Amino acid sequence: MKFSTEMKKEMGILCLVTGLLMLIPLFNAVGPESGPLSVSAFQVSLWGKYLTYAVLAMSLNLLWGYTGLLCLCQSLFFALGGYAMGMYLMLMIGERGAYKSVLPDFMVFLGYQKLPLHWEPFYNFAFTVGAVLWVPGLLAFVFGFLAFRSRIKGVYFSILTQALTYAACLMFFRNDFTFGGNNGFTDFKDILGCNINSDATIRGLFIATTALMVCTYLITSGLLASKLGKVQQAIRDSENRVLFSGYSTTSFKLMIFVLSAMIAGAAGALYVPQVGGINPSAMEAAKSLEVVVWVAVGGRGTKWGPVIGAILVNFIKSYTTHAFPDYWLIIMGGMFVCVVLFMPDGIVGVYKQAKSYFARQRSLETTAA
Amino acid sequence: MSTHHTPLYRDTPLILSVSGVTKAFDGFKAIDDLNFYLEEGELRTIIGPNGAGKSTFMDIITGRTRPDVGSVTMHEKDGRDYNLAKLREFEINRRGIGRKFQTPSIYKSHTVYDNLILSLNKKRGVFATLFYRESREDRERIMEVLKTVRLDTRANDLAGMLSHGQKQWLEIGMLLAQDPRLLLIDEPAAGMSDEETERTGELLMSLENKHSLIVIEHDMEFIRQIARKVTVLHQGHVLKEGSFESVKADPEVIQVYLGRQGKRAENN
Amino acid sequence: MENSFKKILSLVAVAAFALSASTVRADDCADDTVKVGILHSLSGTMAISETSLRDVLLFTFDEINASGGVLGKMIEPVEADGASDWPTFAEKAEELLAKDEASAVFGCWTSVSRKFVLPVFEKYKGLLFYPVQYEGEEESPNIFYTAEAVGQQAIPAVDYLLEEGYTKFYLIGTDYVYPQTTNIVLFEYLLSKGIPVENIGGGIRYEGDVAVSAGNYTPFGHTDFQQIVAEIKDFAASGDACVVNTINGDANVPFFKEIAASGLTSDDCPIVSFSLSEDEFRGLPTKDLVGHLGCWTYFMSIDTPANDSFKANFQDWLANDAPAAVAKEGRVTCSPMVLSYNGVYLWKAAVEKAGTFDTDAVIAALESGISFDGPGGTVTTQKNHHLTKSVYIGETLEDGQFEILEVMPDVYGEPWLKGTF
Amino acid sequence: MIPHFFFLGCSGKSTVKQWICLLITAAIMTSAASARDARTVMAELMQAERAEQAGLIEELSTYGDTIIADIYEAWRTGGIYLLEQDTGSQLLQFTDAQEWALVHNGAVITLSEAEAAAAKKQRPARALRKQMKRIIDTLGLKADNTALRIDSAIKLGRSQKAEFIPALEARLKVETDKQVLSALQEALAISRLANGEDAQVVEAVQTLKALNSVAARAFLEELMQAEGDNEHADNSLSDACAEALISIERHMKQQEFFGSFFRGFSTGSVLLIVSFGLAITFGLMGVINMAHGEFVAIGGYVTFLVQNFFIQTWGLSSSAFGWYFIVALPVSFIVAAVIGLIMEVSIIRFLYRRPLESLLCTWGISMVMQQGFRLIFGAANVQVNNPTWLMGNLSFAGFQMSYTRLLIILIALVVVALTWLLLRQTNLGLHIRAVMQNRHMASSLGVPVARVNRMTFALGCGLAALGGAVLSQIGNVGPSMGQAYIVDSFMVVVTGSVGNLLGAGLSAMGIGLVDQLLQPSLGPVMGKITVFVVIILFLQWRPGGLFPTLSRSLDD
Repeated sequence: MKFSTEMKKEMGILCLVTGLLMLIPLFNAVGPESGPLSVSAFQVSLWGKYLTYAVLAMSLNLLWGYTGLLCLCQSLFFALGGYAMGMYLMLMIGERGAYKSVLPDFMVFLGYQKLPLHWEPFYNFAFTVGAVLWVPGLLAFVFGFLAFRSRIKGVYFSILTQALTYAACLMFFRNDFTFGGNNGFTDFKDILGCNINSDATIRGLFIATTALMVCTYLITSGLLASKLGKVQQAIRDSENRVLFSGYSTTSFKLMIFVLSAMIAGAAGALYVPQVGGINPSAMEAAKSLEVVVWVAVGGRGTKWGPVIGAILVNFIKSYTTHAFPDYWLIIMGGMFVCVVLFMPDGIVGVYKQAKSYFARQRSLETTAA
Repeated sequence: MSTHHTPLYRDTPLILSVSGVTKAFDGFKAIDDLNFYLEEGELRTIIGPNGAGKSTFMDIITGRTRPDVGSVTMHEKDGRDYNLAKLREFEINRRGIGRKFQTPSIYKSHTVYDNLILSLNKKRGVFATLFYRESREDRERIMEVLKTVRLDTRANDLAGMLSHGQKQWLEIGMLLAQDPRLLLIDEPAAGMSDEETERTGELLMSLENKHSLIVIEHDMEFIRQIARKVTVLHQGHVLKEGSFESVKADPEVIQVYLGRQGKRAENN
Repeated sequence: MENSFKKILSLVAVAAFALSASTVRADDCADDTVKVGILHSLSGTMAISETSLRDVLLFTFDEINASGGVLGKMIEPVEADGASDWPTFAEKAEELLAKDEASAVFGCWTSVSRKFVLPVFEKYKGLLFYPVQYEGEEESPNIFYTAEAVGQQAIPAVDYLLEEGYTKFYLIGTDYVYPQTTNIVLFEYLLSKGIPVENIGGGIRYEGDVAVSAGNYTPFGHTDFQQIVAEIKDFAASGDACVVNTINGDANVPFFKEIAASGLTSDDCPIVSFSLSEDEFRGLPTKDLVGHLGCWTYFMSIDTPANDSFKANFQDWLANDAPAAVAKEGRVTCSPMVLSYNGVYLWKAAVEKAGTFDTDAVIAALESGISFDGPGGTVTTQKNHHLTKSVYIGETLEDGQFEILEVMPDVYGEPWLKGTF
Repeated sequence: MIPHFFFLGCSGKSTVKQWICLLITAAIMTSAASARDARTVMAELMQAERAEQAGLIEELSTYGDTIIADIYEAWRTGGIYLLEQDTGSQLLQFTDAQEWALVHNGAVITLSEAEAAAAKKQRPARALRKQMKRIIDTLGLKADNTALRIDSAIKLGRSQKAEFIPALEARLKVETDKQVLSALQEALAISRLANGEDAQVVEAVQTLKALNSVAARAFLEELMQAEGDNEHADNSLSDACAEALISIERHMKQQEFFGSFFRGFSTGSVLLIVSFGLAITFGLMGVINMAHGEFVAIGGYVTFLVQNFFIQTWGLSSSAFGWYFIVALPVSFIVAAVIGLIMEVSIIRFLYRRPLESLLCTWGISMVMQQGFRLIFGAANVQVNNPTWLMGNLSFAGFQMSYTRLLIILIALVVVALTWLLLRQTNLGLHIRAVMQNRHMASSLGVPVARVNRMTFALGCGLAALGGAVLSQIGNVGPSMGQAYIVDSFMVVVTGSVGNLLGAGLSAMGIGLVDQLLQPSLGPVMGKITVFVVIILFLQWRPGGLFPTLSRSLDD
């Protein structure tokens, strides 16, 4: 059937993208020192950061694009994953902190005598990786169960998730919440015994992020190809119809919500070592909205749209904050307005738009002729 | 489940008993001490002026609203009874009650074919759905339904591209694909051309005896075409029940309808 | 299919464009210039405070260039917007060091932004000058703290209040590290000066027997101070009370408006603020603030020739040479601005002493003790990367200036104060 | 000035004795200086060395002349100048009438321009000011303004100086105003705690208990401590103190509770005013307006510009200045409405069928506007002064309500009432409601949909700016001032049910009340977190907000 050919094409694209991305660490490792083909460690970690954003956008797309749930707590899940990884990284600093204590600096500073109990397991990397997934997942499960069960929908769901994010953000800002307050976690030294600042580690993290992106892509397209994916999109179009067709939409939404939270958490966990720190502003309400903007710019409900949107927006932001520090907000803002006015389906939709435009032109010509 | 509301004259097997149901919204009684019984394989038409509580009645059967008082019982063929007032929408649907809404409610970004796949009477849990593989049987069943609703040529089109009437049919098709015991159909002829309306009538009549049906309708021509037994709802309770002709001649019913229509004519 | 093929093409195009654009290095430094980074927030919540520091830095570089540059090279400032976003700060710091190879970077305001860039500066062996009063408890080999440490601001201010006969202290701040640390240090200090615990208002939190937090804290950008002001009013009802205010930035406006509306005056209960300088007064109703206190290592009202010429030159630069994006009207000078200015001159002196732009040599020169006669008096670098400088205590006037009440010359900058009293 | 030996006799432990010594001192001073008048002493004080000042202050305290307050006020706010000439120096006061008057006798003189330029501004030292304040306070007892009299009485009492007791007693006899009377009683009682006979002290404690004096707490505690340390004394006094303290604390708790209610309403009103515009653009029209915060900021900036216009035209201290705020309200509404109109015509009208994209678009607009503010007005906050008539507060049943807050509550009520009238009683309102319910139906019934959309959006933007104008009185005016409220605003609109203005109003009040009632026990941070948790739980209970709209359509 035609599915297989389309599948092949898709896999081809995926391989090509992965291959292109792999060039970045490759050139960094063996490429020239200077010239257009040289890639510095800075660029590797920068692109690594973009990719974690891309994964975050994909996780939102799973919810918003395909299930129609505009979730404004994606940044919270991202940050929770980041915090879990951050806890491990903080413990790995050991006695190299400013106070030469086994406790993280901020704890010494706040007068802690010993490590709080919930920090202990984070000495273990495997536990950390687990926590990166289950902490956001559990939160999504509990919160989603309550919200979906009471039929909270549409904008009410969005605002509810925003309230959750805001409350969590305020909580993490508190100094006595044992997560470092406003200063958060910074100044990491090692990850799995490797110096976090060495080029090899940076390359490794980049490759891990690419792998996560590929995984997320495969999960997304796997879901979409299954009947579950169809149910998912059916929920977006007409949730009640799905309900009256005998599907428990609560379970479906819950499953997607938890999955999306776990993906966001994993992205956050890879983000933190590449950026070098995390603080509660990573879960501010505005950050979640930014993710929504990336998805919308790239193209909601398309497989590559969120990736393109996240990378493009962040790349332009990186570029303009340096090149036009006083005017970059105007440039970006103007860009968003233009996208909405002239590319209603996002960047990915431009091709379709162009095609239909030319088709119209052609049909006009033929009728004229 | 309790059966004490079941009437004593149960000679033909009943499929649905609604007894003593009341539902109020902010003090306004949309349904007021309603009693209603439906036989297996019956096609029942419900009429009534606006605000008579027709849609709320369907909401109560399908679990969209919960009654304040009273019971809604579904009788299985094996003699077991289920209190629908305790079940959630999708559970009620799984017991074999399908509902078509007033405005066509379909998945517009799926193809017509996929719309039906989603409606098939299969296991509908999360993981069953995730690992579902389409069988030949399923495909045949879908093609059969598509033929019944005359959409077989449009199987691969997006449902959003269909005309209004076709959407109504697709939704009926989706109901049929579920193979329900009881179908609730809310104004199927709304927005259809005369020809389409007539075909819809034929379709519904062909379902009689295989399924039980409750149809809400306003279009008197259409009702004349399909009606066997008609229930007239007024202010949340049953005003009259009987054949179309007897109901039509009933002075009370005329009063309820004409009283209103007369007023509306004046306003226009 | 065709569709997806085009998609990939566009993706590749975008990626290629992006990669090449980010890979292309800025033109290598011309021989006669030296690149210096400016890393402040020009957008987002911190732009309110940080933009002025960017402005004064641009002015300083122009001033130095006009007088012949550093070691014969002209300074070429490279600006980056941290956008009040800490990962962005880290990214921009790395960009300034890795891509632009800036010889020194001047920037950061919040502690968290400094914490985020610190590993970057240590990794690239860069040099950051940090100009804003902070909580201490840090001493990075790659950062010079021209800022006021707690001992150069909070302690002198409290000393002054004690001398004035105030016996009750209400501590209030925004919930983050600087206020928390300052207040806990002040708490220890006040106890050591014989102030009883019940005379320290705002609440004290104990972890076992150890006080870990003193004072009342609000979230960032808090807008509603009704409850807190009511509490302060009760606290001050029996007289001889004062307020030590470490509320950050913006939130001071609603705080002081609430104080003014409640009828509490500076004669009843003076408020000493550590985050309000002349620059912040531009956005505050200063007539409500008359008589409240401030403590900094520079005031615009300092009457010395050095300060007069600094102010005049700055205004002159604003009028004639400033870029379009710099606000020109109603500009004032304040301590963080002057500490930024001092930082640049200290760096210049160190470079000249070392005879090279090499960071290690410059740091060594700075550690050896370099003095600069700045607008706020002489500042001298210390081995611990802080500055010895004069501390001024002043009282707010209705025109948004400070009247200097007391000067404490040559106070040593000590970052590690916690637990020393 | 005070002969040192007077103090030698006062080294006894009893504080009462000390006060007697002081009284004697004061009496001697009075008789010695009777020939002088207040103006002369003030003039001397201004030029005195630090060591001499204390004596002069003591002397001043014996005069009851209100001229002291006038001159002192001028001195404090920079209206006193020193003119040094060869013939000797002169102290001059630059009066409100723009004339030069000699301080020591009040004679008006004319100065040449050169002389005026040479005159140097004088300001009192801080330590002096604290002492002067006390003197001014006694003068305040005779002021016409009751608030001043209360203020003065309390300050005199708090100083616990025996020399003020006669003044307070004298005033008590002639005072008619109830509030001032109780303030005088309170002041006397506090003074007597330190200066009275034992019986008087007990009586004072009783009085303070009956008055529920908050100011007396510390003095009572002090007294209790002193009594506790004194082993010979019986416990009756300290018991009385303890009882009084308990009573006062209880009273304070009650006050606190009522105060929280008032503060809750005022917080709620702020939320309401700020979010009402959003309730229209987002609630009624469905435009997810992320630029709402920037329209709030427009209101703030317009208020700033109007204020500057008033200052430039009439001056900061003129009576006309007080009116700027009243003028700023409609002006900010109109300016923002016009900008909103332009935005609607150029961008928003393309988005009605794509509500989610309105989020992205308005997000972009908000970024542009924010940076626009920075480029136009500078990144720093701008200064907006409250008009003088808004300063101060109203005492009601023991707790105080500031005029600003009362005005905000009033404006909130007016805004709600006007919007209600507009929507319910006018033709435009009818059209707005029709369009918001069903765009197509309204259009086919001949409602000019495009125009109604424009007007509605402009109305929403105008209301947002009105919120900004109000915020300028209690908060900062800067490029990101609206950002602080945007999350709260959406929360308010959604909790009150999208599209329901009454719901928005009630939810704003509810959120304000919950916030303020929780704050005293939980603190501001945990209080705010709890508010969010309450909202989450509330929406669990009512998934469609306060007043969910019932709809027949299956998918909405």
